[in-house]
Amino acid sequence: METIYQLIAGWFAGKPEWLPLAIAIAVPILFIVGVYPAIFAYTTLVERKALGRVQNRYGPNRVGRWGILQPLADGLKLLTKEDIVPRDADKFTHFLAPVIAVIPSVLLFAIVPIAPGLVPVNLNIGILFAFAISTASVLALFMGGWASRNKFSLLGAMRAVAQVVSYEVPMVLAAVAVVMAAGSLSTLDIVKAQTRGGLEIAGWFVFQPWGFVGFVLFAIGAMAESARTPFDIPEAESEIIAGYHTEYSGFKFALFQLGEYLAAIAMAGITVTMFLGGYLGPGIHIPYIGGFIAAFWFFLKLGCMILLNIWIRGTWPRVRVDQLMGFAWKVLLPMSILNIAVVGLWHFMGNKVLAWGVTAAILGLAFVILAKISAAGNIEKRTYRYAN
Amino acid sequence: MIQQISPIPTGMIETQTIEVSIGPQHPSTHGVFRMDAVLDGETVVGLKPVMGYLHRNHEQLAERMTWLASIPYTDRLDYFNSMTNNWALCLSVEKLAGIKVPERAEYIRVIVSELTRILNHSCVIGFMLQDLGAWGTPLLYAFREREKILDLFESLSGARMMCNYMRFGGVRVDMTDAMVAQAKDIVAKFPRFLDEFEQLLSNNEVLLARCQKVGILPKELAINASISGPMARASGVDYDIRKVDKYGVYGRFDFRVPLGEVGDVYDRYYIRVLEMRESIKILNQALRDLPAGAFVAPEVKLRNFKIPPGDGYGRVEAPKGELGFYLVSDEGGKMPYRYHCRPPSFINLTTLEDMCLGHKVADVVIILGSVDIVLGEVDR
Amino acid sequence: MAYDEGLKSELQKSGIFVLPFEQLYNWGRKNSIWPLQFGLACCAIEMIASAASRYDLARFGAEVFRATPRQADLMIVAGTVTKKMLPQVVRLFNQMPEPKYVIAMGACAISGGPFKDGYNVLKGVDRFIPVDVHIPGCPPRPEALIHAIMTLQRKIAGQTLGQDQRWYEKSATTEFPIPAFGAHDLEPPANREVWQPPRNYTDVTIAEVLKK
Amino acid sequence: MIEQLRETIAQAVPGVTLEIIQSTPAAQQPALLVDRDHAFATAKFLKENQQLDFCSCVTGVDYPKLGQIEVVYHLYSVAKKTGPVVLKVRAPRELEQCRVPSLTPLWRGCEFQEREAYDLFGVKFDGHPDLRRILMWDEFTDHPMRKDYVPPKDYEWEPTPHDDTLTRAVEVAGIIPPSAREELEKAKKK
Repeated sequence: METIYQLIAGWFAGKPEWLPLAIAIAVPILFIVGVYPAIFAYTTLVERKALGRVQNRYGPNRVGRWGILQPLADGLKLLTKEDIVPRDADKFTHFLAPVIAVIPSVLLFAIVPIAPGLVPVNLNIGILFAFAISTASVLALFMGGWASRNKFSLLGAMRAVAQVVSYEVPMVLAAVAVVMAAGSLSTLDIVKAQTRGGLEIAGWFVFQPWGFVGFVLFAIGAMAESARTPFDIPEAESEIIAGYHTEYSGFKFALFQLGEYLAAIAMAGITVTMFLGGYLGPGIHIPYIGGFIAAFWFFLKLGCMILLNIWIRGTWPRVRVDQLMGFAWKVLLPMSILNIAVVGLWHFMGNKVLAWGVTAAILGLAFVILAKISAAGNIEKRTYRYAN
Repeated sequence: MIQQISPIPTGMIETQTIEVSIGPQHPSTHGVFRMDAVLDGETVVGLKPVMGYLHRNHEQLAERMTWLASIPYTDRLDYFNSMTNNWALCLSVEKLAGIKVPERAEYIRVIVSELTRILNHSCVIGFMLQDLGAWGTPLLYAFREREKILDLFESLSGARMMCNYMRFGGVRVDMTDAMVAQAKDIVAKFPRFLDEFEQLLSNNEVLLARCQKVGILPKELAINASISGPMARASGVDYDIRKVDKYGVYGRFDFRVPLGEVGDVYDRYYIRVLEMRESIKILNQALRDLPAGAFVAPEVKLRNFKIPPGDGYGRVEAPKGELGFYLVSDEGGKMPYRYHCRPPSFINLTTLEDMCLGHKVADVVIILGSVDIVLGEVDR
Repeated sequence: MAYDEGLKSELQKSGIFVLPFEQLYNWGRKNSIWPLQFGLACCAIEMIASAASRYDLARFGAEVFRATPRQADLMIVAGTVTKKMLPQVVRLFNQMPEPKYVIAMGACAISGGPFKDGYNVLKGVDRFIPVDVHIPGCPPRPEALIHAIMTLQRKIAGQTLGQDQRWYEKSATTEFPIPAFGAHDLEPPANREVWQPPRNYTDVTIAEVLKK
Repeated sequence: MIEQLRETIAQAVPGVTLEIIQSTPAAQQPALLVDRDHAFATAKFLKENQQLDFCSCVTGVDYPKLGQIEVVYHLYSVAKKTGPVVLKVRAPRELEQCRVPSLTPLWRGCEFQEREAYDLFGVKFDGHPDLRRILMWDEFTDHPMRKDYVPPKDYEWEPTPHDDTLTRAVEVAGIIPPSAREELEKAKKK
């Protein structure tokens, strides 16, 4: 916002003072409202096609070339569907829930930088803002599930609350490690802190032992937070029909989907920002076109994260409620706390090569121990005998 | 003092159970099956199976038509495995009428039945993983393999699913050399698919954590509740009708019967994988030894077919368990006086409640998936 | 809803594409038919097979099998409808949002099929709910189901806004009466508003045919 | 073989009436007909002393000519891998008296099958833990597998292009739609 303001303030020298400000505010808003929903629409298409490829089939390809108009057709149809509100539902809450589901997801994009200096709002508490906002989405899930007066919806709502609240903790702690290393809560500063090395790659936090652990923790947390497979238990289709949005039809259902996907995309964006160097990449310092190259790198990384999401969805079974909670509290939480301590160690060790080895050893050992403890009671190797 | 501040007595928090009707339209009830579940939070504290939503009066219809006319109806019992269903009825009728089946027909029957078993088991595993939430990938892989087997069935009988292939005293049409080559090709390629399938799934942590020690069925209960098929063998019951009765020519083949130890969902999953490998062994032997000769007993007159008065029970090892037919013939002998089908998946549901109690809702669907029911057979 | 075809092609030549709202609406509906994940019997397996790799229903944008009727457009009645199941089928149909379509897949759904003589088998689902496309076969091959979906798409493309559509008549209710379980049969045994027996249906008996 | 078994049971269960019913000549599955009062004791003896631990198949058969309904149990032994031993129990056809002892306490596998026999034949099993209808709905009052059951008249015969084939089928194979059966008989009488 500031960058745009500075850029265009000069052009409007003689005009009223509010005009450049208004434009500077309007452009990011239009960008967020225009570009990210388009990404959502095509994510659904890419997801359907990618799942198709995983399953040896084509996926949508009849509407336009390569099925490129499929999301439009879906959107049009969902817009014109009848809107059903169950007779016993709490009508106001039922109406409000999908709206609330979308708002936090959209707000999340406000702090995701896409090019040097180009972030919709450069908040100096950016990361804090993101977590504060993203937790609000659970409210929508619960409202939707509660207002529907459906037992499956209610079960889904309960699961959603339990899951999102639990995964918030390791996720925030994983982010704390990054904040400690970068020394700032601002997303732009976090990206800047990863600037090192020739091709702008070596400094990414994901290449540090603690950063890698943080990345994995954060990615898992983000997946759970946005209820994606294998953590899609709030809407587990094979168990509780469609979970909290069982009773939603037409555009309200589309809004729920929009909120879910936007949250997943925004979380992917934040993951990219915090661990994968944001917009950093070769060639971002070239004059004039550097900004575009940076945006390209950012969206490329974002796309990779989304594809990773889809890939996992196509291949992994779903975990169970108690296992999900156990995993959050027994594995992720200790790991994330240890990770914070390790970042401190990293910070105070002068020799970075030695520090690399030591921290990697500590984290690896901790992971092995935790995996043993958490899995020992359950998983066993079996051999089978044959009848004589 | 410690006594007073120790955990809140359960009476203080008032909890309520909720009653949820899972089905008849539910993605993981494999058709129109219903479970009336009582839930305490996520935990199942009561569960009653309710069936009959696909009760198509197969038995009564069969009592109104000739013996032969019932064969196409048996296809629609367990609509995955029309071949073994046909065989069960033909075997029972042959037992009652004392018909001897030619060698070649017996071998062809073994070949198509074992192919059916492979088809059924791979699809069942696919469905089970679908219930686990694997978004269709294993299921669609299984269906890809199924199509290859169905191609063979189609060239053999003219229909994909409802083959209507067997006749009293043999099979309807002969298996040509080209079809034998096709079957050999399927059998040769199948182990690779199975390896791929296992690589993807058998050691997946989520699958192991979800399936192990869930829905345990003890051996004694399994026998007492008349559980049969892979489900009983997963509980360690050494009972395979192919070995016990040695019907057809099963006595000549070298194959083993895998047995589970624990009797949980994972065992039921893995026993099926192992059984598929044994089926491939049987198929290899049967295709190698397939003799020449008649494919149907020439002395059997299918037109105006009659059975002397009396009753009898015949059974085969269908992929889902013991499939039997209890037939009563009366004075005329042209039509069955009483025609009863002993469906394995119906009886395997007896212990569903015992297996599900105390588990979570998410486990109920995979336990049901591991029982392997087909509603056409449960309700007939 | 008349529009000038000549004017439309005239404008198209100069690079302006005009589309009646009706066509856009129908285009959206027909290309995004989400079926209800609802299998009754044997035909359901072929329904799954048609979504699997060899036949791939997804090409038509119709692979999104929704488990909840609220989000589905199309009900594929795949298999025998028994009298015990029928109230649930009608209820599910009522729960779907308009516009909604029904495909009766297989002989059983059309007429009772081979099980027509049975005491618990409904002789055709069109006795209770309106059916858009019938597919014969026992079971129909997956190609037949794909053809039915294409037929449905053609049917949707030919519909006009505001006329003859159930969901545009404000007075008409879209709730179909759910039959009750009776002591011997369903009550009533058919929904006469949806289904009328064909002419001479009841007064011709098999005895008369035999006399000929 | 079956004679031997009959002797053993007769010694172990005093007062039991046992009758041997032959199957078809080829099937070689003779059955033991037990009187209702001693059926449970006999079954218990068979389970405990003969190791018949697997009750495979339970079903009813309606004999309007005898005025009786028969319940047939097929017992196998998993431990000894032998069988089947066929146990038959008969009860009068009248709904009030149509009662036999339930064997569910011995073999749980009978649970659903006895419910099915109750649903379709109207046999009441004394001692069954949960005797409800299983296949038909609860409000249903008939027992459709009985030979004298009349199905509801919702089968409306449609004229079809292949009426000739149908006519031939009726004449040759005797396959008649149930609702048309009465009409056909009337027509024949005329």
